[in-house]
Amino acid sequence: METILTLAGIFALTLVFVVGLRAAGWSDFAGPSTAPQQRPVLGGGDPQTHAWQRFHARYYTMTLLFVAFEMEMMFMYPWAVIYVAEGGKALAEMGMFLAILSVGILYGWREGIFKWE
Amino acid sequence: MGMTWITRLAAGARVPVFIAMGDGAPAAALTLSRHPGLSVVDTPRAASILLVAGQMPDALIPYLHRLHDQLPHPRATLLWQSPPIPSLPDAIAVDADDDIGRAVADVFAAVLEGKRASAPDILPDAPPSEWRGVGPHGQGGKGMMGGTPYGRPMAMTDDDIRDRLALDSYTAAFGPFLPFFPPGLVLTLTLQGDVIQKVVVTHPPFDHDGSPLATLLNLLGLPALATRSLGDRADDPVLRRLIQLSGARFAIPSGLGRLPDGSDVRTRFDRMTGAAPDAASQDAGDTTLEHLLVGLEWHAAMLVLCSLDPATLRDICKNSDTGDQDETQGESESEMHAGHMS
Amino acid sequence: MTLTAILIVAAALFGIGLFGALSQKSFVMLMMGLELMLNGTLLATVGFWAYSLGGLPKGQLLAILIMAVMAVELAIGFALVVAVYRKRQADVIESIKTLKN
Amino acid sequence: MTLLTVLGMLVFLCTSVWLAVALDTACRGWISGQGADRADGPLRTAALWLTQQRLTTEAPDRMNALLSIAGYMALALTGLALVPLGPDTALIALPTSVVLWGACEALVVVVVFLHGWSPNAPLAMIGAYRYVAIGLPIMLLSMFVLIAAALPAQSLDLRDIVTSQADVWNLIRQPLGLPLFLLLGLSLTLRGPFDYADSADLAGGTSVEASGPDRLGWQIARLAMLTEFSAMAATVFLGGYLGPVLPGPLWIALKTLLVMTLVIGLSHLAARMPVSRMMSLIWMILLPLSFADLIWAGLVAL
Amino acid sequence: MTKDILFYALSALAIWSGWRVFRVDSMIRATFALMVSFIAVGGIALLMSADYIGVATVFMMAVEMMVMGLFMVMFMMNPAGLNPMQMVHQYRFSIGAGIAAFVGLTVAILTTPLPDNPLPPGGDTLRDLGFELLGNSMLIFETAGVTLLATMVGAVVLSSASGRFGSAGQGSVPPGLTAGGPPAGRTAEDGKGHGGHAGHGMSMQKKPAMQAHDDHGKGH
Repeated sequence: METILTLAGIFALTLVFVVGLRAAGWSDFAGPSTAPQQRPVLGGGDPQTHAWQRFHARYYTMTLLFVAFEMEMMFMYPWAVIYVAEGGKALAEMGMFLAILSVGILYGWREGIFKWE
Repeated sequence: MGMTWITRLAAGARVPVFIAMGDGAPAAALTLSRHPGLSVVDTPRAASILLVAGQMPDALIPYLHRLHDQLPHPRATLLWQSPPIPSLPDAIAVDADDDIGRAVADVFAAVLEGKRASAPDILPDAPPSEWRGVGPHGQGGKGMMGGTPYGRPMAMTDDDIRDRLALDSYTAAFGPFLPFFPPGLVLTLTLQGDVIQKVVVTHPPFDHDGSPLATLLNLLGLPALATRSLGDRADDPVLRRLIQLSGARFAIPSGLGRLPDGSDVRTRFDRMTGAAPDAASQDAGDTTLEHLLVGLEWHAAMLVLCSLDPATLRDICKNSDTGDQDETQGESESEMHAGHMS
Repeated sequence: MTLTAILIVAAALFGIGLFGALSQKSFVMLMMGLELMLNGTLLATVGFWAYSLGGLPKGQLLAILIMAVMAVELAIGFALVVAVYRKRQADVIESIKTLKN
Repeated sequence: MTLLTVLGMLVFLCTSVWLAVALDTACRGWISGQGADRADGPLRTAALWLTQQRLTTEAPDRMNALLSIAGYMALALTGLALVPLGPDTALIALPTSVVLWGACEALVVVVVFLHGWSPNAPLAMIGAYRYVAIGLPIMLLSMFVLIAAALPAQSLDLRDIVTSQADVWNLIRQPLGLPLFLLLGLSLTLRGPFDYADSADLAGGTSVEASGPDRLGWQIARLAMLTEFSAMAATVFLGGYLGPVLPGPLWIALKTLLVMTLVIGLSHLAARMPVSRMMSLIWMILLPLSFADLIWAGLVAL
Repeated sequence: MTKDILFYALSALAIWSGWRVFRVDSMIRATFALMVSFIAVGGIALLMSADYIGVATVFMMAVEMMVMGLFMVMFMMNPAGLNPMQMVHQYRFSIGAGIAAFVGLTVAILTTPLPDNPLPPGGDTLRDLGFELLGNSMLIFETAGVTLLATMVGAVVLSSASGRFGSAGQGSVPPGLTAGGPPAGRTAEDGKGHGGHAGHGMSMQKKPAMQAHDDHGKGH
């Protein structure tokens, strides 16, 4: 409970701080941006379309692999706590688990998913 | 308006300067980042002073206007060794032999204290195209992708040369005032994600040497070494050692940007740092920018662009598609552009 | 804060998720609905674990498995979306129905 | 007591943000042979940003622009609140604080992405997407390294991890740990060879469009994150508040500054490679290294 | 008391942000609204002293929603919601189903006697979970590993551009709008013919597909 209150407090504090930076009125020029000021920075060039688009993230396959691989963390945290108590058995178990998942990474690498598609 | 404590404090800051390189810019413009009172910034959004160094050809004046308006207020423009530009009546002229640091600091203080009005916009305050129109929300067209919401159309799908997943493409003129672009060069690039799909040379680079090693080091994320490389010590052993240590050579993929003479970005980088003997001159052959850049990811493409020596780059640009060589494409390109702007 | 209140919140999340999953035409939005339904399930599981199973470790394991299901659903779902888009250049559900030809 | 701790931490945060800028400019000045800035330089630049106009772009996502800056800062503060200052003094005392810090790391990727997404500008977008490509896989390294640190402590509580280092620091126990962890730090704080979000080849990347107060907020958040990361590294690898003679909080402050200097120096001296190359490097070389680190730590702990 | 207030606040946040997922135009906002919903649920779990599950939910979901955001932006038209979005079908039916599910579940909850066996205070739930994983539920644990491996392989096979069966590009020719007609959505080449109206030509090309969406959208 204290954790949640602290976290909420921290977020509120930073939000107030950033809004305060913007609204403190220290600038004599705090007006809204004009249309030419709003143009995106391209070194003087002008774009034909909005930048928001169906953006081709070249590493999309990697992210899918990552989501599956990262799930293993959920099992690893509780494992870490009892590792010393369980000893060698725990090491073997987790070694096997990681070995299984590493096969997935190797497969992905062989298929070339860590390159820009 | 006036001097509050905060403006007084701000007036003592390093002056953030954005440099717009023109033709025949003074050699000192390249080493300005070594000036103790100035900080040369990457983006106009962070600058207070726009420094136009050298003469600006007419073709680049519209680009200069757009750049000028992108600076936040308070702002001012200095013309350094440049003939007056009629559309910039407020700009302050600085001669070749004046102390540029002094001149910039004076203008900066004057603007900040309110003694000098912040430079007004040049371009009219209107969205890039009319957009109150047909749609129920005034987006100017029917459907989800139609019209010109907020004054610009939305990107449309295009074929992808790399993995054939046809997503949206983004076309824009990049440069000439990007800090890592060779001075004067404007490229109309079509990007899909961060991969370049199409290159058109809209304006060739100036006949101007630039500082390719510093730019390359900056691109490799080594700004401090870049500044050091601009120093007056011709053969700096510490610099060479630090570059070696940084793994810059390893950071450049081998075989990137290969020219007919067999040199790639890595060997050209070696020549610049003095790790390899200087070749007499690069031979561009009939290489085009299309050959060099298309299919590359942004960072790699910029490394290729900045590794070329200026004369070679100009040759390559002459070989390349300049927008009007290919009649139909150039036309549709520019008309499409005009269509959106009108 | 009682088990009943927690379960009602979980039911609300499930209901919204069901609405989303049924109403959205886009495959990716449909997956959001599914995730929201699983979110409700997750909440209910943790609620049961804390209030009526006396902290049985299997309850926590079930919660982890729900998250694993989400991860698998997400990875395979999006891989399918990519595959379908390559074929059809569309991501709406109707286009999957005609994938056969 | 809690109030005192909070005030003390805020004072420390302000000081170390200042020191970070000073160290950064000094380092840059030293390497570039240009000389250092004046001591009040950072404050004056901050004042300048406050007096500048805050620009927005065409149709920006205003809500996310605000939330990304505040969120990045909040994550830094959260991490700092997790750091134990004494045997029983941590602002957030949670038995799973290592996992909570992992959540902060994951959310950093989200807020940096949002920072690049919200201005609706091409260079910022490329920066945002690049950061995701690196920020996601590099998180795995830190997870393995932190789990390896949790093994001898038999707990996911940072307080227990500190006490488990009474005899020997984790720096010695898992020699690969700190180097791998520092790489993550460079990525979290958007620095040096891992500066894929705000890099120079995008004219500033995600912050290319930030001006005035927003630029100030983002820079403060980055430096706060640097402080937070250094404090975390000091806690996990350098024994945290443990140390002779001096009081605990002073030890952690000193160790934090030490790690900070290391991170800043590293960021100026290592080159950045194209993002796809780095992605392969993380998955194929650094990740197996972190496996090796975990196995090493596991064998030592038995 | 504080705990109750926190619980209701977090519940309201979870439900509200869950609802926003389907009401906002921007895909990025929708994705991260869903993330907020997950974080709120994680917070509630933390209130119930599920220290591990609560925090781990935030951790996992932040990552998953980031990935989801990438794909949302990749594959949705108008990903930022610059034009208003409505891509729904069977709208009324879905609302009905959602409400019915909620009411049905609520009635079931209210009428069923729930066993009351609260978590014993002071237990180390994380250790319990660890022993469970390496003890009774070891099979589940290893099965999960194999399932995740299968997921990884499946995801790579389905989405990778260059598979063992040749380039996926061969399959990327879009279908015709009419049987045997020219491919749809190929705008780059087609657009040229329209000269000055190339920009609008593109939207014209897209129209048939969009019209279909609009027709369905009117149902709402």
